Amino acid sequence: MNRERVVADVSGLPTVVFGPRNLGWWGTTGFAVIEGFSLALCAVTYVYLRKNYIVWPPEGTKLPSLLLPTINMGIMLASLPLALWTKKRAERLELGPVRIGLILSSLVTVVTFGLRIAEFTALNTQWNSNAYSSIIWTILGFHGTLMLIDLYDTIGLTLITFLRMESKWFPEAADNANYWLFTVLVWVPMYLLVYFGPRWL
Amino acid sequence: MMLLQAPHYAQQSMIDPAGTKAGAINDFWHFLIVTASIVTAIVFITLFIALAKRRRPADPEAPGEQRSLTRWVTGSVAVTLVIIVVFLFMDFRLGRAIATPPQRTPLRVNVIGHQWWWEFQYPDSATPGNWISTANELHIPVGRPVILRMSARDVIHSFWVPNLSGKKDLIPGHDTETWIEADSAGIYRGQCAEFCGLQHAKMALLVIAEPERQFEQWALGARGAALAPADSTAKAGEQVFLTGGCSVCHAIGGTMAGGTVGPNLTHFGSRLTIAAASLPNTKGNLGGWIVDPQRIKPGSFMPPNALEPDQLEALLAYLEGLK
Amino acid sequence: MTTATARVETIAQPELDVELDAVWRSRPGFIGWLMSTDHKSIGKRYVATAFIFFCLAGLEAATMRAQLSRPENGLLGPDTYNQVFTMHGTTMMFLFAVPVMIGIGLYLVPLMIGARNVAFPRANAMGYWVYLIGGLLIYSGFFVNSGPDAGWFAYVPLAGPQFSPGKRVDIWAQMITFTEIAALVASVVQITTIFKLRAPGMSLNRVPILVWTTLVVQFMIMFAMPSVATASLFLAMDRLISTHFFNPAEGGDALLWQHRFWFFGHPEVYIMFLPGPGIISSLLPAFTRRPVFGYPALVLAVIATGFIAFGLWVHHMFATPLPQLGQSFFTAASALVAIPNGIQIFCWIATIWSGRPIFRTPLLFTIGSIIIFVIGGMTGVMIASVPFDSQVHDTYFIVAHFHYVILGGVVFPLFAGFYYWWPKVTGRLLSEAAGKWNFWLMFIGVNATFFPMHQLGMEGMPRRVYTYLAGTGWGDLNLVASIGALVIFSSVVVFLGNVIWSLRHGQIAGANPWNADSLEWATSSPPPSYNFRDTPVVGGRAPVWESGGELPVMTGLARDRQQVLLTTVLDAEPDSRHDHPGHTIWPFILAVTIGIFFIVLIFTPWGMPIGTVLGFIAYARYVWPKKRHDPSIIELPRSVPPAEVPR
Amino acid sequence: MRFGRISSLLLVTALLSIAAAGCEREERRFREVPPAADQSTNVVQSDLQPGPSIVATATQHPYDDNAYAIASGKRLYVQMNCAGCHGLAGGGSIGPPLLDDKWIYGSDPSNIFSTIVEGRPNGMPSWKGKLSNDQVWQLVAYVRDLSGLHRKDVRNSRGDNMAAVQDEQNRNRQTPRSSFEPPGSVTTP
Repeated sequence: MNRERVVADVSGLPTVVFGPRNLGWWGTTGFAVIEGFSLALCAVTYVYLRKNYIVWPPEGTKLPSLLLPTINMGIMLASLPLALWTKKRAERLELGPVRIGLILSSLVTVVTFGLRIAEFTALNTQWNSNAYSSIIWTILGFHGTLMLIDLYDTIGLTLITFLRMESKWFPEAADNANYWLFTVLVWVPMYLLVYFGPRWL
Repeated sequence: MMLLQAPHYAQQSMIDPAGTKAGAINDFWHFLIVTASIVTAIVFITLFIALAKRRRPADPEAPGEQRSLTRWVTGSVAVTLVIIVVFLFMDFRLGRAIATPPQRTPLRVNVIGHQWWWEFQYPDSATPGNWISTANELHIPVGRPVILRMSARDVIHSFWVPNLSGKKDLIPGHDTETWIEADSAGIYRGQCAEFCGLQHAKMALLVIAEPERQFEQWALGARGAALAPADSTAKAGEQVFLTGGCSVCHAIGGTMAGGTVGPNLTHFGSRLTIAAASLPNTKGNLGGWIVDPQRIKPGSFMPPNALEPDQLEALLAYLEGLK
Repeated sequence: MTTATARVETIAQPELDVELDAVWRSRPGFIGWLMSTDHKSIGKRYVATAFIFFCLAGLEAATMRAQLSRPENGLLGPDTYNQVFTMHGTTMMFLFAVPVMIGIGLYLVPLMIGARNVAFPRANAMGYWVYLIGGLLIYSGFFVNSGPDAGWFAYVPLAGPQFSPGKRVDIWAQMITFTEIAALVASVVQITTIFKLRAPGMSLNRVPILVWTTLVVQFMIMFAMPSVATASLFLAMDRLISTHFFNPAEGGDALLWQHRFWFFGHPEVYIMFLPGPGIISSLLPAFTRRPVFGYPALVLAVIATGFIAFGLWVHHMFATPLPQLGQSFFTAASALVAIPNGIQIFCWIATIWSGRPIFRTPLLFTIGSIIIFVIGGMTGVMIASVPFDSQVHDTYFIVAHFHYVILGGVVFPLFAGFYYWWPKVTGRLLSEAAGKWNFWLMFIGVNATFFPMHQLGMEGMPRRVYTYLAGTGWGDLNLVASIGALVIFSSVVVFLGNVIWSLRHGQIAGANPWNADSLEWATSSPPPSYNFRDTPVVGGRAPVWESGGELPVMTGLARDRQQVLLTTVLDAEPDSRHDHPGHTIWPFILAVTIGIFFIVLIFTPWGMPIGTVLGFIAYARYVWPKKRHDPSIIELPRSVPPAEVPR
Repeated sequence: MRFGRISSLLLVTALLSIAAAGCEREERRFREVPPAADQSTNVVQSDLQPGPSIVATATQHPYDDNAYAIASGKRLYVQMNCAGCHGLAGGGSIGPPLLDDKWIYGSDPSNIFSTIVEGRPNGMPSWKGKLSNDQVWQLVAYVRDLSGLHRKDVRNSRGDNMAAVQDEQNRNRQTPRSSFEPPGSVTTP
């Protein structure tokens, strides 16, 4: 079929769009759905394993400490306005504020990721002690991996805004903020499960 | 080969039921196969007519044609739905009917799955120390429900005697329960139905259903200690058993042999089969099994035993005498 | 945006073709082959690789049939047999059925929706390499006697650390996680492609049914695969670092594995199977000369199947201790899935009924598919019944059932699709005569192999046994089944011969040899590297038939870089333009580093830091921009609202 | 060019040795008693005089590289109640621990073999005639695994038991040492 009939010209369409209009948003959201669902399945596993015990946490296992994890949760929640601000600035194509936002986000992520590594000691148990310990280590580690990926992405994006900036990176900055929102918000129920599950369930 | 000749009871089939549960399921199967055959036939005939008809096709987009096709498809879906609902109704009724045993004094047996043999224990509430412990052959009375309390020592197994009932898994960490009942006396073969490792294929069992009196007789004998060796050959065989490797894994009631790794052999001579219902219990088979079990069940935990011919002869005489 | 009315008809524009080809073409040479991000190359690779795995799994099946052809056969010992049957199941499920459908989707979906490429071409390429490395990993394990031997379902505790010593199951578990990554990447790629890259005018109610099934399948992958990926992660951790997920002595649970595995495993059946009906619905119009009957019903049936598929998993566990109420729910769901499947079959029959069938090989395979699938569907409803399933569960009856379903729902449609789209892919037709031989041998072979297995199951033959006693009376039917397997084997040989013959001597196909209706037939065969010279515009469900030989198009995408047109999700109105990064080696290298991560982890925890560092380095190069396209970019105007498009 | 050829040769050799290691590791031997066994059965040491071990013939037994045999040894270790004296994880109780680097009669496979077959004073019974040579060799392999003498990829992971019984796989390697101390000092670690 060689005959074509031209009905329109698309060369006037924009190349920089945000949210669901942008391909990157779909990629970020897709992986967030997958990761969020995997975490949800870990939570289901936690509840499933709970029913194998009468005492929870299992006898001889100390309760997890609350101080460090709560501080970390607090920092994460407190950083949400920063992410939203960066996102809004990115949508307005304002390079300076976006750079500042990304640098601050990188710092926050470095701090929370460092605290996350320290958080393993707050669990007060070894992963190979029993099924309870195994699942809380896994939940913490899994989410820690998401944080590491976000950390890596944020730092990389910060460098790109200084070294190879193009307007197509504004949507990426907005998506990066979205991913941090996801990372923090998905941790809220997990935080409750890991640290208050042993107390309440 | 002599060794591989199987007895007549090597067959097992769900469409030749001999138990309450298997019978009910078999009746349901008749309903299923008849319905499915009719539905399949109608679908195939319609398909073939559609393919074979030579008339010029009507205009597919014509409203009349569309309407008649829509009506046809909707009707077919509605009929399918009706069939499914009837199916579900019958299934749930059957499920409820066979979920619990009839209200008669049941016999209770513990079933323990091992890689790759079955252990059966008959608890005795009157004298707790007086349990029957046997292997691979489950004796039950005809016409009396038997509740099986099942557990697994190592991996998951599944208890299945097709002529009597469907299967139930034995899962480490989860004790399960099922029940069986035999309508008529006979020997019914069953087999592990959950993949359990190297010798999953040869993890069979026999259910021996006997009239109540015969069963009581068997139970009386099975509760007792082993028969003392009858002659000097058998006596020598007992010595081979006790001083050699056998007693490390196997127990014989009334002797020093108390191993719990392998099957209890107290009344071994009265068993019909050896090696988890893989071979008839003949002297030749038994000798072959003791000397080189890995040829018959590669991977089983029974080690080869390099016995002198006279030792083996004595051991066989002893074991066959343990009626 | 300007509405062009000037040119009603464009003549061929060779200079445009050359320009576009220079931008989109994969580079020559081996490195260029590794670098390609063209969805057509990736799709072809997926299909070819999956087909090789299909042949390997088929050889494994033939070995098993040889072993089982008579009682007490000594060809394979239990150890080898267990590896072979595990590899057969694992290969067919993880390395053949899902990837082959992913591959077909990746090749066809952009063509069917009039796009230049998929949404994330680099991620897409990486997905393929991850899949390939996973397959190579498990097969190299198999060839050095480290093939998994705990079954493709790997039930714990048998697959756990105590009862499966060595590295066999570790390799299996890592391969599972691995290929799941590939599938998940493909799902994100495909969902985005289908939602954002459709040709203008291809609103959701005009999308070809194969694209619909692909979309539903990718959503199912998104929710099913995390279950098995985390479960296999748990298993690997149990085995490697002594966690206790499945250790009953420390509060772990053997049933946890079964729930997690079947929560994936049952949707997996539909993930494999749904593209099959999609293929049939897509090719039926070409062979009945009418649009497929009941488009809305078919689409709704596909979506309904996708949902119900997640409510069936417990019917694999009817022999485990479960509450009766739960069993009843899963029975009802399992039986009711017959409804959407019935709708599809009735719609196809209605299509054939009111059309004029043209008996070419694709149609033959379609008919074979319907016949075989109906039989499999009947037994499927039967085993939804808990009491009946308690008898036939884990017997050859089930083996017969799911082979009927999978051969009827996956393999036959696949062959139909293969004969149908082969001319599009290669530009040459396959031989009709050989195709008919291929069909009849396969049809007879499949029925001879698998029909007797129903009877074997009823007579009490369990699955996964390496041998059986002579006295069981199973010998004769097993022999018939083994002879049937030989017939299937000869059928595949005929097929391979046909493919090789066609590459050299096949009749030249032309753009649209079947006179079919969907958009992939609007471009040349094989399609150019850029798929379509200009973006096609769609006005109905059968764009080629409706265009009357004069395809409406939109112009204006950049010619000097890989630019694609994004449209809105529901109505596919042109919305924005997006630049693709072009061909690059880094997806391949990233996949290799992920491979190092997982493979080294089997042997030492050092795999974690080594793989992470290498992966991050590769990922940095993967995303790092090469150069600025337009340095003045920072003062770019605000994004503009979606343009109005004439409809 | 030459470099390329050498490196590809090295690569092939490396791959082949990995493959060989894989094959050996995964072998499930059911019937044959491995060749070294017959020789080693002859390493008979007197019951009466345990003394220093003979390390002259350092026989690397094939089962040392075989994960399945090591796992079988672990099963036998529990079934034969070795754990009764030596502890479930080999930590020792009535009998000497098997985890540490103190080897009264030597850590060589043949030494351990004869220790099991012949028995030793102060409580170790003789298993002669009770276990087949194959089974003893499996036990030997497991006992050596307990002290971490195998390469990592053949070692046992955890069993389905209480976590207190530590898995062999993630335990540190012990250096074997032939002890010349008199047997009496063993009971007081």
